[in-house]
Amino acid sequence: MVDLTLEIRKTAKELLEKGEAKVVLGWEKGNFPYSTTPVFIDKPEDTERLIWDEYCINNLALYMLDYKHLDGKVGIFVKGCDSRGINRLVQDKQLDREKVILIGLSCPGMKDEKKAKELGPNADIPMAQKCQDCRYPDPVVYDVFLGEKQNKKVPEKIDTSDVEEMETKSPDEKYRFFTTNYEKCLRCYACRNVCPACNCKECIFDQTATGWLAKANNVSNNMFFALTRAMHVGGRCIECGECERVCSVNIPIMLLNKKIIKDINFLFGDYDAGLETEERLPLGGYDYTDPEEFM
Amino acid sequence: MKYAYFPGCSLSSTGIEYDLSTRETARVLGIDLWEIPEWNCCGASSGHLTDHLLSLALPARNMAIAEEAGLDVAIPCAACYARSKNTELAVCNSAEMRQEIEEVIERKYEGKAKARALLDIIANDIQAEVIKEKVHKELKGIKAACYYGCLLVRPLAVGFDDPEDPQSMDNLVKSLGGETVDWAYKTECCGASCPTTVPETGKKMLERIFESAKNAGANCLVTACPMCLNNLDMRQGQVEKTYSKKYDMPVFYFTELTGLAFGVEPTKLGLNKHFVDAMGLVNEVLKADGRRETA
Amino acid sequence: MKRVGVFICHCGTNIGGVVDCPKVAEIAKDYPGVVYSVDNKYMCSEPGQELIKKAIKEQNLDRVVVASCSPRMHEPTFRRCVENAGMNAYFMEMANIREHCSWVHASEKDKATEKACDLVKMAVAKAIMNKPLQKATIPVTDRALVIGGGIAGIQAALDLANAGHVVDIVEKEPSIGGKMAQIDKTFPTLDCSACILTPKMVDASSHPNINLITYSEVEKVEGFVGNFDVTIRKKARSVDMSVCTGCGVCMSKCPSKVDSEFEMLLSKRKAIYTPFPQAIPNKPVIDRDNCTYFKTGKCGICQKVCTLGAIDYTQEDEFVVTRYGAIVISTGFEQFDHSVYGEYGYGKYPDVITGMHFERLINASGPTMGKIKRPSDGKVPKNVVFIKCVGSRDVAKGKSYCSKTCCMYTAKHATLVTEKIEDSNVYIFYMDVRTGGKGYEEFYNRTREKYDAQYIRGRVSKVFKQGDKLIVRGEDTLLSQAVEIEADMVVLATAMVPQADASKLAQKIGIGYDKDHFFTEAHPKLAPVETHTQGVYLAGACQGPKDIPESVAQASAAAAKACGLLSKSEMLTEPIISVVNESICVGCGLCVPICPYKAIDLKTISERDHGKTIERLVADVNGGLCQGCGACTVACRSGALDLKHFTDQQILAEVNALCL
Amino acid sequence: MSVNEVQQNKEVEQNWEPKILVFACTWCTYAGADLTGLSRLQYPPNIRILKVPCSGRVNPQFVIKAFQKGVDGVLVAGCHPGDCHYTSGNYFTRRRFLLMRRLMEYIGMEPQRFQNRWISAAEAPKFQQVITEMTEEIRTLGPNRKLRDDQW
Repeated sequence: MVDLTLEIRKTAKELLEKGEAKVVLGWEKGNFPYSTTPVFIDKPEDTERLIWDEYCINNLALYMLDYKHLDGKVGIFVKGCDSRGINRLVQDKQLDREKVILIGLSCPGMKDEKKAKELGPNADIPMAQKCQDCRYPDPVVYDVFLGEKQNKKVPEKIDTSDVEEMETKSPDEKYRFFTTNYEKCLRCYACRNVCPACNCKECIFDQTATGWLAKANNVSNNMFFALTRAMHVGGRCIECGECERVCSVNIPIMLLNKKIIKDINFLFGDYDAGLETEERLPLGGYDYTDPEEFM
Repeated sequence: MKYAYFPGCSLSSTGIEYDLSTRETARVLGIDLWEIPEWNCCGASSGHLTDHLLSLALPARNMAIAEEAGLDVAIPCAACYARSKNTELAVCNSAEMRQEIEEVIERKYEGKAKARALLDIIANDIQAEVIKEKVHKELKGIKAACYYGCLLVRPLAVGFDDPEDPQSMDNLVKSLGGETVDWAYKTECCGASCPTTVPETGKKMLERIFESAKNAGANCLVTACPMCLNNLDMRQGQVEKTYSKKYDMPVFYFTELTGLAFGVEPTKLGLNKHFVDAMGLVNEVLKADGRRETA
Repeated sequence: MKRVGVFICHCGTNIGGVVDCPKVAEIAKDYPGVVYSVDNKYMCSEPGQELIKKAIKEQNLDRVVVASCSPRMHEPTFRRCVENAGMNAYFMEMANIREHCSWVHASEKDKATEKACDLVKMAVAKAIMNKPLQKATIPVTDRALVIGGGIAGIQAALDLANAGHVVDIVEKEPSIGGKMAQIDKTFPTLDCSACILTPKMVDASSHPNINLITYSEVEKVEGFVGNFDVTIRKKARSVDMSVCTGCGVCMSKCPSKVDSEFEMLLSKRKAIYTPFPQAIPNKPVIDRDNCTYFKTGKCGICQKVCTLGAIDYTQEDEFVVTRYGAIVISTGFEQFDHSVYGEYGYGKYPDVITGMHFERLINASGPTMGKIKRPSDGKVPKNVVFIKCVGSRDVAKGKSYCSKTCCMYTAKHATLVTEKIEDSNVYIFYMDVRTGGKGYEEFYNRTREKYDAQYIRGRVSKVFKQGDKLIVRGEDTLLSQAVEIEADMVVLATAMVPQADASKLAQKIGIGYDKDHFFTEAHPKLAPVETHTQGVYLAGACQGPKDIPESVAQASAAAAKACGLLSKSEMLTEPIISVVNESICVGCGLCVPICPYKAIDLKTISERDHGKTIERLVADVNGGLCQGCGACTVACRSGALDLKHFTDQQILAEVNALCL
Repeated sequence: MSVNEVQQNKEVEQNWEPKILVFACTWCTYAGADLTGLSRLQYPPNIRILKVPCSGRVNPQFVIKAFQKGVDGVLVAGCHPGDCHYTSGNYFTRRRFLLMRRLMEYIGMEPQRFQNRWISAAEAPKFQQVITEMTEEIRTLGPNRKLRDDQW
């Protein structure tokens, strides 16, 4: 893995010193060798804390929501998936493209931190599943680019083998699989809080007076939460897999999101979220020639 | 091209010439006819007058044997074709009827083996060029009134040609070099059993057919149904006596004409077995300058 | 908690015969919020409504639930009723326990009663969540559009124009007049069709308030009642209407001849033509498909001979967008394509023709100058056979309905044949003779007795040629014997069907149509000329088979309805529209492209946020444009957009009530 | 909260009757249901019709909420594409519910329990047929336990 840490620090320092950016957003080492945490640097001397290693897996895009009304620019380091997250926020009018300086980094694929925790520091840690399937290692949008682009040979279509495998199961088996998983859900909403597609001002799950989602933490309401969020991010999910990564009870959330992506591709034509910011979202429009199954 | 062959009772008795000419025509055209072993009577009109299930089960057994051999069934006689087609449609359209029938005939019949009228196969499946190319002796002098009768093209689900103005037999005769006339009684009933049971009505119906064919300038009638041929051929003399008219119109099976045109020896086709002497017209055709001598 | 009054209607025995209304009223008492529950024989009657008003006052009710028939029928009635008692009209909710319950579960009384209770429970739950709504006002443009320039369109336009409103008539053909212009005489008075039509056409063309837009079609219709923005495609006529005086020199000189559609292809017209002599506007049109100039680039004679230089080959289709307050649709009918009836030999035998062909043959300005001649050899026919119900009343191959007018115009044809051809014989095969208008039965009797037309009750099985005669074989069911007639000419009375593109036009305007593509009226008995789309009215055969008197009556009715709308410069609109909760809206803008009426756009608002004044985008719904479909509310993930009277919470309340 | 009993008890409780919620758009399906009544075409009394202005108003979340509340089947019915009174409402319905049906089937909900059909105001016989068929299908499936919120 090319060591760009020095370059990152230099670039961040320049931005802050020249005052081009009020704050720079990157990664710094966490308490364990396999963990990194996002860091907000607003003083040039603190740029030393920035690092670039195989564990910079966090998607930084969503933190931009906190800076919506900052009068000044924000520098942010973006991998492939992060850049798609930025496009999503711009498309949803939650981020003004001019107020952010994107520093692109080609991503070699990050390690699986959970496996690292299990196998201990010196074992051979496998790459995270989502990075193995990654189709956009190079950022799709950036202002500055550090290092070279890999132009790696990437799979043409999203891998939905796990979804297809699940589809073959009987209704009761599928139901048991999802309810046993979502029975564990604590409704901590970490998955929602990290997701670049979930950028509402006040999420319906927080508006308890509406009667949509009851407070009770049982399977039925957890499933309501899971299915509703899956439909809400339908056509918006950039397959960054952060929801699954941050889930404290390891629920395979991407199985739901990938199912919807697979169906959107099948029903309305291939669509990758976050590649541009002008086109209409799949669920934001319709086509006369959509498949007809309700006659 | 291989078909299961269902001759039916008429073709083994009064309509023997239809069977002879069919086998000869098939031989020339390279159609392999595999006679259904121990085929049973299709029940014809007496079948469906007594009991609906009986009328469906009788042909079903023949169709089941054909289906086991994986063959569609070529059926010369219009009545047998109509009964078999009804069975096939009944089986395809309703699962309970199929189950009832299978119980009676103690065999499986899913409706995959299709009932095909022999005229449909020869006139429509086989291209006109193939027929023309096989013609050894053009039917010069034949001015045929093609008579389809009431069963072959009706009802719409069973018929394979336009119920009001069928053309398949006309086209076939034309490709054999003969001429056909446009007349109004193509699909009017020949009286079926009336000429025997209610002679004054039956004879009136026959007289109208002969009259119309005569007016249209035809010198012979061509049909694809043994019952029609019987009435038109056997009773022509009685009708002439009753209405003191002179028609002297030979009645052929269309397979006799194909056989003749393909150069098969007339007696092998049974052309000498007609009540109204057909040999006169046949010899006229043979004498006329044929197109080319082939083996 | 809101005080809810429940009123269960027996509707005579319609509901009471199946649903145990007193029991439902009893059970409804312990639904949450219900303080008063009673059943009554006829809720919608005067005493019934008095009962509601009295209860509102005495029990000081906040909400009213009426369990009776379909809200599509009496919602306005009960809304007015509660309004008169001082309650907001939208606090009234209905439960449909007739069409959706008693009428469809007649044999399962207790299950129907149980279902009625559930439906009442749902209505109560929703009523409790209902909010007070006031109708808003929107502007009404004082201009009407009439689509279709037949007798119905002309009559509607004249009535509207005489009431002082500006009217545009859009007509697909080069001239107005429609089917009536092709007809010779009209029943039952046998007065000449053109004589009663052309004066009206002239009135329409000379009326200051009426603009004729002929040889044009409606391309697109946007907007809504009072504000229809209609795009009209004015097809290129290749003739400058302002210059042309209609002298007709170009028509006489034009070399290429074409079968005239107006004359039912029985005679020819030129490539540059007016459909018929009395055409209005009496200015020709170039049929570009058959004009040699447009096909090969040669010719151009019409341009040379035109002294005024009115011919302009370079004309293009022109699109005009105008705003209208009301639309009257009078697109009329077409003849049923009866080629499915091979047995009648139509198309094979030239002497088998339809009623409209016959009209052109007997018409003085027709191809045979009014003499009835056989299209095949021009001879005058002696035996003429008429076959009725060709396509009508035939579920198997044709239309299931009766076309209403054929009995009368066939009787008229029979009379005219007997009048025009001495010692001619007329045979009419019929199933029934339907003479439902004024003077119709007497006309039919005269045809039979004075003009001794032979009415044979039975169907025709086959028509075939023998020599130069046509043998018509049928059955006389009264004598129960087969019948054979040697005819010289056979006339088929074909069914009336709507225009081929009727369903497309309906979709453009947003109105319903039935399985035969006739436009659907708001209510078959109580609102025959209105449609479910406010501001769109129907007149004439486009709504269903009818004859001239009925079409004219409907035209005036539609005009009256439109006048009612156009007489006011403003009108009240349904307050069921979307509304944005700006505190929740994040301004993502996904709802904007959803709205078919473009009623939503984003606006910037400024607000205090942590001590700073910031500006941000929020969605903004234009109440005038929004028609209340609610598609945007589902697209809004955070639920900032909600549809009044069908809010998320109201619907959720109904769902919850159904199951607890 | 222990894992609540998810295995469906196949033997049907004796007096269980399927309860089906139908979202019907006012202009077409609701009017079609009215016409079914007008023509006295009988059908099983298991459905409860909830009127919405347009099928485009039906939020997939209502469907999940209905199953939570113990409904045995949900039908979302509206105008045929092209006939919508609001021109495009049902096109959105089609997109949303093409996805939603597959998602519900994916998490184990039997497809017959959640159906979508276009039924116009003139198609009374079709309304009767769809309701009768759906009721029978759900009767054979038995009561719905899935997604059910057993708190109440």
